[in-house]
Amino acid sequence: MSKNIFDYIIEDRLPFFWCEGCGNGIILKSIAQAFADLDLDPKNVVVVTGIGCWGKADDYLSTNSLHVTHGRALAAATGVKAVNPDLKVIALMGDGDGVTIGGNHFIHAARRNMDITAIISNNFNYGMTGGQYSGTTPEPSFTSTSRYGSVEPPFDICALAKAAGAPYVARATVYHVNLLEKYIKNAILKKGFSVVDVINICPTYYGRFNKLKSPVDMMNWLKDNATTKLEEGNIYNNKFAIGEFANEDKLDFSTKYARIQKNARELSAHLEQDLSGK
Amino acid sequence: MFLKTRTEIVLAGVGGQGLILIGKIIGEAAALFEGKNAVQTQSYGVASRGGFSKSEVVISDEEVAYPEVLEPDLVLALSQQSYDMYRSKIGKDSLLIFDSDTIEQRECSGKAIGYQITSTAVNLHSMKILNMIALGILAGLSVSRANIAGFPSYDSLKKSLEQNTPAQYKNLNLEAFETGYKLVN
Amino acid sequence: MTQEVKFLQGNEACLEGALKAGARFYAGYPITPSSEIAEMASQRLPAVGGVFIQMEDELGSMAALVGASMAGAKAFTATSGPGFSLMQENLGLAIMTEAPCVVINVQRSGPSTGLATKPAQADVMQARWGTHGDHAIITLCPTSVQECYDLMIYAFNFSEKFRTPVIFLSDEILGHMREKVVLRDDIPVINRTFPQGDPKQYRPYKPGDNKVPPMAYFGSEYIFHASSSMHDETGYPNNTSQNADKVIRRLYEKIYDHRDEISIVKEFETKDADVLFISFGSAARSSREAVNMMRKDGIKAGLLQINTIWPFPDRKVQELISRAKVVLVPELNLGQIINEVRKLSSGKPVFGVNKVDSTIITPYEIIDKAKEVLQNV
Amino acid sequence: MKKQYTISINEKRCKKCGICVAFCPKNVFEININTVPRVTAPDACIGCNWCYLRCPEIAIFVEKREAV
Repeated sequence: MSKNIFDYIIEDRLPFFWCEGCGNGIILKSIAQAFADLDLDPKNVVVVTGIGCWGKADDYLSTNSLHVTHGRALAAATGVKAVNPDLKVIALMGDGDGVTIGGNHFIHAARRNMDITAIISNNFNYGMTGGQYSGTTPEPSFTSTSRYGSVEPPFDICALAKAAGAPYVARATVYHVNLLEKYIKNAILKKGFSVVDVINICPTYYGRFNKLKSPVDMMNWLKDNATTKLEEGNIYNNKFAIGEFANEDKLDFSTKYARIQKNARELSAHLEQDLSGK
Repeated sequence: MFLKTRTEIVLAGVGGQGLILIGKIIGEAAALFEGKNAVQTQSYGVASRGGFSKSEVVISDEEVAYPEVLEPDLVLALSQQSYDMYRSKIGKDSLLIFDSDTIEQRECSGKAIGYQITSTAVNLHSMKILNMIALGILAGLSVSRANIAGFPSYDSLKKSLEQNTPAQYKNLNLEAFETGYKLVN
Repeated sequence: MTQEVKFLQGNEACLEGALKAGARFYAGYPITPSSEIAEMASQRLPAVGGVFIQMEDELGSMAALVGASMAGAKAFTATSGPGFSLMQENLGLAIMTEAPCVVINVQRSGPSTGLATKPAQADVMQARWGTHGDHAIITLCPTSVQECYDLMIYAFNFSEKFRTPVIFLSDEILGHMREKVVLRDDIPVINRTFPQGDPKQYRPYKPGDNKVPPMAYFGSEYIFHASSSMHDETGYPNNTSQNADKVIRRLYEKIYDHRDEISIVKEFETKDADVLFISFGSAARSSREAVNMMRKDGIKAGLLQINTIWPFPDRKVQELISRAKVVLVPELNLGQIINEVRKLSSGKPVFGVNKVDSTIITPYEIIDKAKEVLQNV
Repeated sequence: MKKQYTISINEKRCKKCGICVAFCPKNVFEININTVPRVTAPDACIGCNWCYLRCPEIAIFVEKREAV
């Protein structure tokens, strides 16, 4: 029997607590659709979330979940995955969670190539605390802590992930839902660290501060500024390139570590003792 | 006030000389092969090589509660700095052993004996075995001196040394130990 | 079965104890004077099917422990002062999600980077109150290499039984000191209780016996949610004040209701002691030597050695204080445990023997202070 | 024969954001300020499913039905 989104989303817990027009619901639905299409068994799925609006996503899911502290979702997910590599581990983080307070864990999870899928709801600000600027806020946008316009250049999450070694990196928006579903599916299927940077809308704060008053205005903003011509998409100019930026095969941490486990007794015997007796 | 039931050994010098390893060998020899209680402690700075380094061993038939040396019975000094640190702490029953190749200022409050530890090590192999030469000297001294009677025997030390040496260095270390031992006896 | 006897460092004995207790996951970040534990864990864990991972920092290490614990592993880490400070955030996560794990803090001199290779015992209150919010915590403190091994098994046992992080407060002296240790196998190993019944009805935070909820692991038939935020028995958020009250009290009571079981103390010559020392860790070693010396000198001295610092052994301390003439608390700080003792002293004077010059307290220093105090009684 | 679709809206979940209305290529919906959208031109629906896909509340569903 084929599965549908409500095999993963608990319908009784709806409506979502997110603001009207917030794209988080679209992302969560796309994730559930990907789970259904891949016929994942909920007991083998662990969704790890951090703090922020998107960190509440696990409240609606019937899979296993671990809701942790701000910025630490990938670190906790690393512990889960390292102990049981058979689990599908999905980290849901916002732009604040994933690449600002949690930026160090993000680059190291990518470098280490943990087999985890990171789905980042990137709405360019801290929605839950009232719309302050984050590490991805485009310059010079207005937020509740950059009332004269942000002077800090933003991270390009995809460029960051790719440079740090992630074998799968893609970007979609909550407007381009078919692409979004496809990339999430590809990311889950990829053995290794996979990142989907989802450009999301926050009409309540980011939109309101930046003359994009309604959810529809913001959706149009995504539509108008997204480009599939990767060379034109420059996040620093409010243009978002959407597409797959990395898709390669690399051995992940757990596969490599399993080899060490297999040979450790033998290897251990050959380790040279330290003569200094430290 | 304090009845001496402990044999207290200080091995002092420079980080990288392998003093902690010989401290471990002495302690392990006493604890595992002579049925005694032994505690080995160490003190070192943030640099792995070159800075002041010290290893202490306390051996007793009774329980060793306080783990560090209170009144040293035997001090090995392999640098001028460590010699200076202990020269005034050598009582009438204690003994200071030093490397006469490298230590020039030799005033001491008690009995101090110098051996050519560096040149012996270099002649035999290299500075790498400095610690093993020194260990051999200490083993040799303990045979003839009652005040360090608690020091482990030659046989126990040899067993402990073998157990704490990787196979490829075993023969070299044993030779160095033997050479040091013979410098005394 | 013959038990192995070895001559090991305290740090090495901690690792042996952890392995004996069934530890299979280590996440950590190197820091002096704890690094030997990480080094040996990296060598030993994969050989028993476990995983060692060197994380990017201590924040991540502690978070990884919680993830690993939820995935079913007995997990531990080792650190020292600055790293312990970073771990406080996710130590709270472990308390809230009730993730069993063990955190070894080989204490060094602070504040901040301080003296990296020198001992101190100044993280006692940080162990108790370092993470924010009202909570209970179990903290064990060894005084010998043998206790590093034995108490490490107890640390894992308590963490598994009560679903809580346990802090293992060692110090630089113990960590690097070598002594004979018997790798005993007569301490029973306790494992977390797995849930029973219909997985569909599973409520991951419904307390069982002892106010402790049985614990599934990710990947089992018992699907569950664990949350850093306030949650009810289902594991899903519940922000009502009734629920918050219930949860916070239960997290506290599941430990404090069992304090007699958790409490480990050792007494030396306390029966007729006029001079009572109350001490822990390496300072307890000095205190014991002081007791030996004073007894030989005809002074009735005794020592209460505290191995379980938190919960503090209130009743035992009260009982012994009531019989003594003077009470002294030697510790390598300017007065942390002494404040707990003073709360229980019913007005009897309690004196500190404090040292912060980054060297161990000597028995002479303790004896001098005791004699000075005795003159004024 | 032209395919026909039934569009259902879960009014309890709908937060009236207007996205379904704005991006429907066939103007199937109508909305007044702060009301749940009404399906005013069901026969115009081509079953593209964009209203479902872009609805942040999983509050709108499109089902194919046989023409009568």
